[in-house]
Parts: sequence; structure tokens; C-alpha cells
Amino acid sequence: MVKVTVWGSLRSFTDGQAVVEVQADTFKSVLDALAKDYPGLIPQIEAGVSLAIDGRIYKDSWFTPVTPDSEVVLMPLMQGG
Amino acid sequence: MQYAAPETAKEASRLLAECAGPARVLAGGTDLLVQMKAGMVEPALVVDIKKIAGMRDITAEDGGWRIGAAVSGAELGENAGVTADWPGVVEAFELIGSTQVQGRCTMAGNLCNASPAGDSVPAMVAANAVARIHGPEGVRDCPVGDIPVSPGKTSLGKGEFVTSIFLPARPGHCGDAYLRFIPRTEMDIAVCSAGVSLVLDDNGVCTAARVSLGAVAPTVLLVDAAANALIGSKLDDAALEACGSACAAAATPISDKRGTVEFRKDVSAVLAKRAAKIAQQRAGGRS
Amino acid sequence: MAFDEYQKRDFKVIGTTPLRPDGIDKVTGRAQYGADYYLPGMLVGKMLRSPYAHAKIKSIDTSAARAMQGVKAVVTADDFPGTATGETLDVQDHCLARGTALYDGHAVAAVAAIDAETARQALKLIKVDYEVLPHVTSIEDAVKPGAPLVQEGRRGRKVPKQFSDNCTGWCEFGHGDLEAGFAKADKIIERTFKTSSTHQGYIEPHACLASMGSDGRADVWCCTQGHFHVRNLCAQIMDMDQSALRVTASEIGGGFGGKTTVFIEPVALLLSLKAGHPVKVVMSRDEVFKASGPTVASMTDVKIGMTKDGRITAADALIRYEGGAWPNLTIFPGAQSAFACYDLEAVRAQGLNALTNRPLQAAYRAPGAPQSIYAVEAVVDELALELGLDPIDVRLKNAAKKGTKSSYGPTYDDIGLVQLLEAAKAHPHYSAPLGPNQGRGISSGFWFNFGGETCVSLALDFDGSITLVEGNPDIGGSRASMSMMAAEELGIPYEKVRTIVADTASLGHNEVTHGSRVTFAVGLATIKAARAAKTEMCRRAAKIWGIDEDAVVWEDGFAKPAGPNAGEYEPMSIEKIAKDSPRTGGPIVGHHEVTAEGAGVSFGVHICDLEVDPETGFTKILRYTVLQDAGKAIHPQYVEGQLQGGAVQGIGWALNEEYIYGEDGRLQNAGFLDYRIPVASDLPKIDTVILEIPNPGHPYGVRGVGETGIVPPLAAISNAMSHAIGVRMQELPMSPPKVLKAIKNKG
Amino acid sequence: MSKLHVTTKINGDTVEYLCDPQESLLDVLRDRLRLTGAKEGCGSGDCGACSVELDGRLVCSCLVLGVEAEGAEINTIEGMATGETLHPLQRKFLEHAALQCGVCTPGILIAAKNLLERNPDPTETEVRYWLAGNLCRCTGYDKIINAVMDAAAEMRGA
Repeated sequence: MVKVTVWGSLRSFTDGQAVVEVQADTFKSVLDALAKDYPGLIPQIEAGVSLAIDGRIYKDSWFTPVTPDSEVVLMPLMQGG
Repeated sequence: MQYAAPETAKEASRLLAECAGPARVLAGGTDLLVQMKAGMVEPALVVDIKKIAGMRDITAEDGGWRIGAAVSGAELGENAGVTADWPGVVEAFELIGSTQVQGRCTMAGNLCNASPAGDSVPAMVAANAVARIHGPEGVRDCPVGDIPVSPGKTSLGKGEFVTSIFLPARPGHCGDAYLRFIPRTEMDIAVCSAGVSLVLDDNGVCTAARVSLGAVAPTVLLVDAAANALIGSKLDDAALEACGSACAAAATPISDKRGTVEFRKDVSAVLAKRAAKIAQQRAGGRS
Repeated sequence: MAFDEYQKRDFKVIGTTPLRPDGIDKVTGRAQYGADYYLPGMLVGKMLRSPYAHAKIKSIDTSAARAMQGVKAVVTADDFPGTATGETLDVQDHCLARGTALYDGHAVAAVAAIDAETARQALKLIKVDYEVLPHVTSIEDAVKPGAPLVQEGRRGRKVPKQFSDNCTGWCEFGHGDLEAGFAKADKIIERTFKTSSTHQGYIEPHACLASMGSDGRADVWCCTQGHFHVRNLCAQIMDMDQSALRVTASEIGGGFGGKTTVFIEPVALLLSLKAGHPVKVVMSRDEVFKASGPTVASMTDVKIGMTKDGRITAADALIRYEGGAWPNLTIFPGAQSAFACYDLEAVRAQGLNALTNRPLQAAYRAPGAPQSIYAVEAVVDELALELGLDPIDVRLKNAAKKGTKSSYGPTYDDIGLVQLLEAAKAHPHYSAPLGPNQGRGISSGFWFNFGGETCVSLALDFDGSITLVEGNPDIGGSRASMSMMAAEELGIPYEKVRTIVADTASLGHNEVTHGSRVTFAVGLATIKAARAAKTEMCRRAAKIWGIDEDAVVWEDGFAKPAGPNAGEYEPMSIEKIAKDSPRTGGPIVGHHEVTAEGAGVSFGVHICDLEVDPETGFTKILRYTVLQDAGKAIHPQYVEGQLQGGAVQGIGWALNEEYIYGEDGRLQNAGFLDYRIPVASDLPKIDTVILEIPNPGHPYGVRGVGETGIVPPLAAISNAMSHAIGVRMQELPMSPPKVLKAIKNKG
Repeated sequence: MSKLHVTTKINGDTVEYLCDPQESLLDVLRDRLRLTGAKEGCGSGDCGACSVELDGRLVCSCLVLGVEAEGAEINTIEGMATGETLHPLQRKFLEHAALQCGVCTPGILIAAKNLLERNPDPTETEVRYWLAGNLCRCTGYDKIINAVMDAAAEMRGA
């Protein structure tokens, strides 16, 4: 199981939990599991999210491996200037 | 739009008088072309005066200087005679725009654009300069302060245009100075400004003074009360303070994107005091 | 996907300062920028723009304009295919109003004519029937319930009740127990800060030349930070296949985030299609200020608790951004970066985005970070002052470092903030004496940086020189940096590599030049492409020598036999391999395509000294020092350039730059006279200190440096001002009227 | 309204063109003569990117009418190098990385050249005030000032 931290304003869609556990082993399977277990997150996931895995921010890279002891943080899509 | 470049003042004033639509004089063009590009004015005729004899001359006359209407800021700044006699007028003229604008802009253009914030106008008013005007009825002279009437409007009649500015002779210990406030160090239009011209006697007492303010009224303000506060004094702190408060009282500024009423009143007083001190130093150094 | 681990090495080319390949053209005037393209039969396109901040367009009568001699096409939004949806439809509407004019200067129609004068006259013949509606341009008004509504149906899902329907976005980041944290504090300060909208201020107005045929194929030449993005946006708006549209990026006259989208390209394409001729559209400076993408304005409440000895116990912020008549996402990075410089047990950053009757905000160098970090750094500075502590010591005591859980979620890896703060404290500037009316301020700053889609092709020409083809417009010298990385990797001189920026028909998609990503991501791809070429060159040498491929290594521009049974062979030069390549299998090209990940964050610390004239409120910057972590400075001069340029933009933002709207919602200062960017005589030298804490995610340790430089100046200057005049300034810009008023009110 | 015929000298070459009376010299240089080195950054004399020399004076070509160039001598960036030999200022700008995007560079080079012809040994402050009319948004001006001072020293044979 992988522990995923969601940011403050999404916690209303994860029954108030800051950290949720999902069954996943890649970037994409984390998002698919989140969508299945917490449908309230679907609009945000579809609008685009990044995942910070062990301090590195990944943008939509489906096959990035995720292990049970990875720190996984859901983050908004990155934009720059 | 028609463009004409007559070779005599008579021809120029005839063209201007006979033009049915809006007509503009082109000397430096650094205001006119900006206004044309922004669509603020669409002249039917532009009369370029740079080919008229004398327009680009700086000549000594009656102890003072006659400066042609097409003399640029850069050219005037390089004239040792005028710079020595009227440092305040020259420094005011040289504050207009950038180095590039200085290569083109003229005092007559700055005057006739009639912007309350025109940099050379307060200094010229303090210097009691006189504009020479050519028109259908011939030539006349007029104090520069009487030409701007309101923002963008002058007292010139149809067919009239300024052909030169005369800076009078400078008696004994005299000095002038001009300061303006801008938020940067260059490239801005004065938020407010002050020009001071004064004469000292042999023991440093101010015997004559003119204090003028820019950008604090529809046209340049000549503040007699401020001048009187200096006359008879050695410009001690009390005199300077009185001069400053007279300026703040006389100023009737507006609040706009460049400054507030309160700021312009306060700072025009500060500038008048500082300009007076510079004029005093310059006067002290002259005999 | 293996991570591109950083390996320590001593560099031969990296770290030197060669001349940029685009230099000669730029100093001789030959370089072609957006407005420097001409085509046979070219027409001039111009937009008719709304004089109202908010007005319904009841009707547009273009008949007189169409009938005018020399006019070849007149279009409105109805002429678009109408297939764009979602964010792309917002972009299209921003380019050409659809039913409603939403900001002063919003284009409502466009003409193409044989010359500029005819186009100008034709615009005057277009009659638009406007129904003026109530407008709102300030953040304070836009969020209040009952505020004039900019657009229907845009309220954000999570926006709390107390905010108006103009509010499209709400987010919250942070962790820990705020209440418990504030309870432990000896001193709590809570303040509200405001910043005005500013513009990127690039000197080159937007310009493009579009040529579209009735067969649906088209070409666009334009100044842009991302021509692939321009292509994809225009293709969606014009209902074309992406491959049917080729976009060529001209040299770009500055962008800073403001040229990362489209404002005129779709309209130029539409005009070209209707007129059957190429159409050139060039914005005037007035149009750039009114109708491109200035920054968000902000209003931020910050509350921070601190113990007597300077430890932050809790930090909370409510950050409100307004950024134009369509939703934008700048509030997300804004809220995330607010407390990113700090190691906090209890932190919360709430962010809100509101619509206003202003153009759609585009990014401006670390979008969102300057405004929120300004407010935080100002409160930290005030707390240090109140508690009698040194501002750098307080920041050191709370600085984020390796292992810190960031305020936006992930735990930091190797980061350089502590080293930067220590370097700032040790810098002679920090201890230099100050005179009367003078003040010193410091601030830290942060930006994410990121990777994104990148494609590079590296061809070995037959004489052994290299043509490197990449797809990211180069503003700050990145072509030189790419040539340097290729030369380093191949072991050949810098001069042997020519880097060019190719059009969208020559490479796979490349993410826009933004997010300080180019040196990182395109550099990464360049190194991988060079390695691919090396592998192939070693393979060719092995075949020529008849030995095993794995027994050949690449060193300093030569293939060399290596390993126990490799045998004795003369090292084979790159020139030889190149010359023989037609006969050993064909031309050799290394290429690499990737969505690059692993961009490291970049921190900065700035020190600013200034002097205030107490009688006029005039502020002069006396001394300025920028310290920033570059991971590895590929071309040190260009890194310095980013630091100096960012700092000066920050100085303008703090002192004099702002969008000034009248009561009528119209922009009052749409020009460089009254939108005051710093000029040469305003400034001292900008001293720079580059630290190199390698980014583990890049082979050479590179971190992006392009954006962080603009973040610290806002607070550094505001803090310096507050010490100089003894009054805490809480609004930007600190223009002289506001400064003088603050001094007078101090009593 | 009919166009006006103008004969002038640009970078030493006699040039003739037709232009509208209200057309600026900048538009003539760029759109009629394809000398696109001078850039329009603002069209109001506030940015300096269109700087040229007119009869030896540094001016904004957007604030001069094309017709006013009759009989004048104009120098643009395209005339600053001599064949393949760059002017010292051009060389120093490259060596000091005194440009990033480069759109302000032509105007600044012309302005700096005009300065050094008048004042071969300017102070830093004099350089900064002379160049105040040339806006640059990328560099923060630092390296530009260094390049001008360095070129001045070389040209003085210092």
C-alpha cells in the first residue's frame, strides 16, 4: 500500500484525511486508485495534477515507480513564467 | 496630411493662416509626433520651420541671448554663453526627455505644447523670457508666461508661430535654477517643478526674485508672494520657509496618475526652497 | 526510468564564458525578431479594441469597412470555426471578444488591408453597438459578495461562501496544528499586504506573420517563448491538424512569461485565410499593456507566531489574486511558495483567484511567488525587528533544508538556502555602515523550476562538426549553453557545435521556454543525445576494428579501445568517424526525446540598501547584492545576467511599476512614460554571488535560475524602506507619494 | 494624399524613397528600406530601441518624419561594423554578455557610439545618464555599462 498526501483544499473529498492509503506501484496506478476510492478527486485529477515522489516533482509521467516507503504528495499541475 | 517646409517666416505664417483644417508647427516634433501616433491630433497640415533662416541660431543680443525656435536641447546645452548666463533655463531645457529627445526637442515647442508640466516653461518664466511671434499681422513680442492658456491651448492666433525666445541680459550677482520631481532619475514628466531666478546685492541681500511653479495649475504659476519672501533677505531659513509655504499655498494641483494634490503642494514647496539656494550659490559666484 | 544521477566531474567547457552563436546577428542588427519578417503580397492586420472595461456587444456592422478600397478582410469572433473548448476557448475569447468585451482594449474585430494607414482608416468605419455593463478591476472589490460579475458560471467548486461568484479557484496547503503553534508563540504579528498588477515589460511588442491557404495549411512566424504551444493552440482554434500548421519562432525580444500563449496569432491566421494573402500583425505598446498578459494583483493576510529566540511556531496566510476576465491558476504556485523557504511545524496557505475586467493574466517570472513571499518575508522581518534579532539569524533558525517537509507537501532533497543565508551574512555588504535616511533589507526567495517535453537532435556532420537542433526559443543565451554541454559530453571544442532553434515541423513537441527549464531539460536531452551519438560512433569504430562494441570507450573526442581483450588500435578521431560514416552505415545522428523530470528548486537571498529623501519620498537604490543557487553554472555570465535582470525587474515592481485604472475601468498608463520600468541611471551595480549546490536530478547538477531572481526584491526593498523611514510599508509599489505620506503620518 | 520623394544618405550610401507625409523615419527604414535593425518598442520616444544618428545627433527615429530626412546623413546599426570588422562596442557587448534578448542592443550601441565620439572617457554615471533613454528589461544594465566603459578604454588606447 502507498501513503498519498493530498493538499488542504482536497481533504473535503477524502473524508477529511490528509493522508490516504491506496494500492498502487506507479504514478498512473496511484491516480487511478485515488479516482476509484475518492471520486470527489476526479475533477482535479482530470484538470491535471503532479506527483512529488521522494521530493521530486513529476508531471504526468505514468510509469514512474512508486514503492510503499516512497513519500508521495499530490500537487497541482506546474506552470512557469 | 500635407507637409510643407517653407524658407521664410512670412510663408510659414501664410500657410498656417490659410489652412482650413487643424495645422501644426513642426520644430523638434517630440510632442507632435507622439500625439499624432496616439491619434490625439490628425493635422491637415504640418509646417516644418527648420528651413527658415535663423531658426537654428543662438545670437547674443542686448546683453542677453536670442534662441531660434528650432534650436534643440543638445545644441543649447553646448552653447557656453547661454549656459553661463542662464544655467537654470538650460538645465530645465535639458531635463526634457532622453538624450535622444534632447537631440530634437525645442524650447518653443515645449512652450507651445502648453503642458502644465513642460520642463523649460517655469525656468523661462522665472527668467522673464520673451517669445518673438510671427503672424499674418507681422512680428510681436510676448512674455513666455502669457502664451500657455490652459493645458494644450495657447494664446497664439491663427497663422501665428514662435520664431525665437529671448533671454534678457543678466545684471550683477544673479543666478537661476530649476528643479523638478520625478519618481525615477530620468525619462519622466515632472510631477511638480520649481524655477527660481534672483539677484543679490554686493553683501548678499536678495534685491529681486521670480519664483515659478510647474504642474501645480493649468499653466505655470508665477508666485509673487514666494518671491517677496526672498527679497530683502539673505535667504536665511526663515525666508526660505516663507517662500516654500507661499508656494504650497499658491499651488492648485490636481490628483492624477502621477501624483496627489497633497504631494504636489508639499514637494513644490521643497523644490522652490532648494532651487532658491542653488540660484543663490550661482548668484554669489557672479559679479 | 533511471534517474540522471549527478556525477561529480571536472569540466573543460562547462563554466567557461564563450561568445553566443546569435551574438553577431544581434549586435549588427541582422537578427530577425517578430516584426522583421516580410512576404510578397503581405497585408497589414489591425484590431479594433473595446473602449469599455465591460460591455455587451449587441451588434458589429463591418459593411462600410469591407467596402473600403484596399481592405481585403474583416473578421470577428463569429468567423472562427467555433470548435475550441475549455481553456483554449478562453484563449480565443481573450484574442477576439465573443459577445462581450471583458476589458479595456479587448479586440472586438480585425481588418487586413494593403497598408497600415488603410487598416487604421478601415477600423474607424466599423460600427459596434455596445451596452456598457458594470465592471470591477481591483482585487478588493472583485472578491466582495455582490461585486459586478465578470462572467457567469465560473465560481470555483471549493470557493468558501463568503467570497463572490467572481472567485474561480480555491486551494489550501500546509500541515500541523496552527492553534497549538500560535499558543506557543511569544510574539504574533498579523498584517495585510497588497501588490499592484505589473507587466513583464519586454521591449519587443508581440508580432506575427501568418500565411494560410484555402487547403487548410498554414505557416506562422512570431516572437514567442513556445512555438509548439502556439501551434497547438492555433490548430485547436482554427480546427486544423497540428501538422498542417508550421510555426517558426523568430528571435524573441524578451518574454519573462508574457509570451507563453497567443494574443494575435489566431486572428492573423483567420485574416490570412479570409484575405488569401499573408497578414502581418504587430501590437503597439499601448496594445501590449492593455491586451497582453500582465501579472496578478494581490491582497495577502499573513499571521506568524515566533518565540523570543526567533523560532517560528505557526504561520498562516490567506492569499487573494486577481488576474483577468478568465480563470487562471497562478494562485496555486502562489500559495505553495508562500512559506517554501521555511521549516515549519504548523503552516497553512489558503489561496483564492478572482475574475476582474482585465486581460487574462500570463506568467511573469516565477508566477505567483513574488506576491506571496513578499508578504511573508515582510512579517518575518518585522518579527525580527520587534524581538531585537538579526534578520538573517532568524531566517537561518527557520530555514528549510534537506529533510524539511515543505509547506507545499514534499520533503526537500539537497537545497542551498542555508548556505545562501550564511554567504549573505558573511558578505561585506551585510555589515557595511549605513548613513541617515538609509536602510538595509534582506529577503529569501524560491521557485520550483520544472522539466517538461523536450526533443533534441544532434547530427555529426561529415567534417566532424556538430549541428545541434533544439526547439526552445533562446532569450538568455541557452543556445550557447547547449553547445557547451554537447561539446563537453563529446570532448570537442565549443566552436565545433552549432545550436539552432528549429520550427515545429523539424522536431517533436517541446514545452515552452518557461519555468527556468531550458538549461535543465534541454541540457539534459542534449547530453543524452550526445551520449547516443557517442554510442553509435563507438559502435562504428568497433566494427572498423573488428572488436566487440563494449570494448570501445569515448574520451576527449576519440573512440578508444578499452578493456582486457580490446587489442591495440590507434584512437579514432570524431573527424575520421564522421568522414567514413557514409561508408560505415550512414550519417550519424544522436537524438533524445523525453518528458524531463527531476528539476531541482532554486533558492535566492538578496540584500538591498536604499536611501529615502524624507522631504520628497524619493527612493534611491544604493547597493544591491543577489545570492542564488545555480546547482551548476553552465555559462556564469549568463547566470549572472538572469540574477541581475530578475533583481532589476523586482526593483521596478517594488518602487514604481503598477497598472493604474480609472473609475471607468480604463487603463491610464498604457505606455513606457507612465508605466515606469527602471532606467540605467536609476541603478547601482547589481553584485551577484552564484552558489553551486548540485541538483541530483541532472548529470551536471544544473538547476534552473531564470525566475528566482525576481522573488526576493519585493520584500528586500520593502524591508529596507521600512528601516529607512521607520514605518512598515504594506503596499507595492512604494511610489514617492505613498512614501512621503507614510513619513508624514508617522508624526 | 500623394507620397513625397526623399533623397538622403544612410550609412554612407545615397538612398531615395517615397513616403507618406505622416510616416515616421523608423517605418521608412524598416518597411521601405528593410533596414530592420532599428526596432519599434513604443513609438513614443520612451524606449530608445529605434535610435539612429541624424546629422551626428542621437535621435529616436520614431519621432522623426521620413520626409525630414531629406538631405540629412543617417547612421543605423547596420552601418556600425566595417565589413567583417566589428566596432569595438559591438565586440565588447559580446565579450561582456551585455545583451540577452538583444532587441534593445542596436539602439544602445548607436547611443553608446554617439556618446564615445563626444566623450571618450565618460564616468559610469555619465554613461548611465546618457543611456537612460534606452530601456533594457533583460540585463539590469550592469554588463551594458561595463561593456561601454571597456570599449571606451580600448578606443582611448588606455
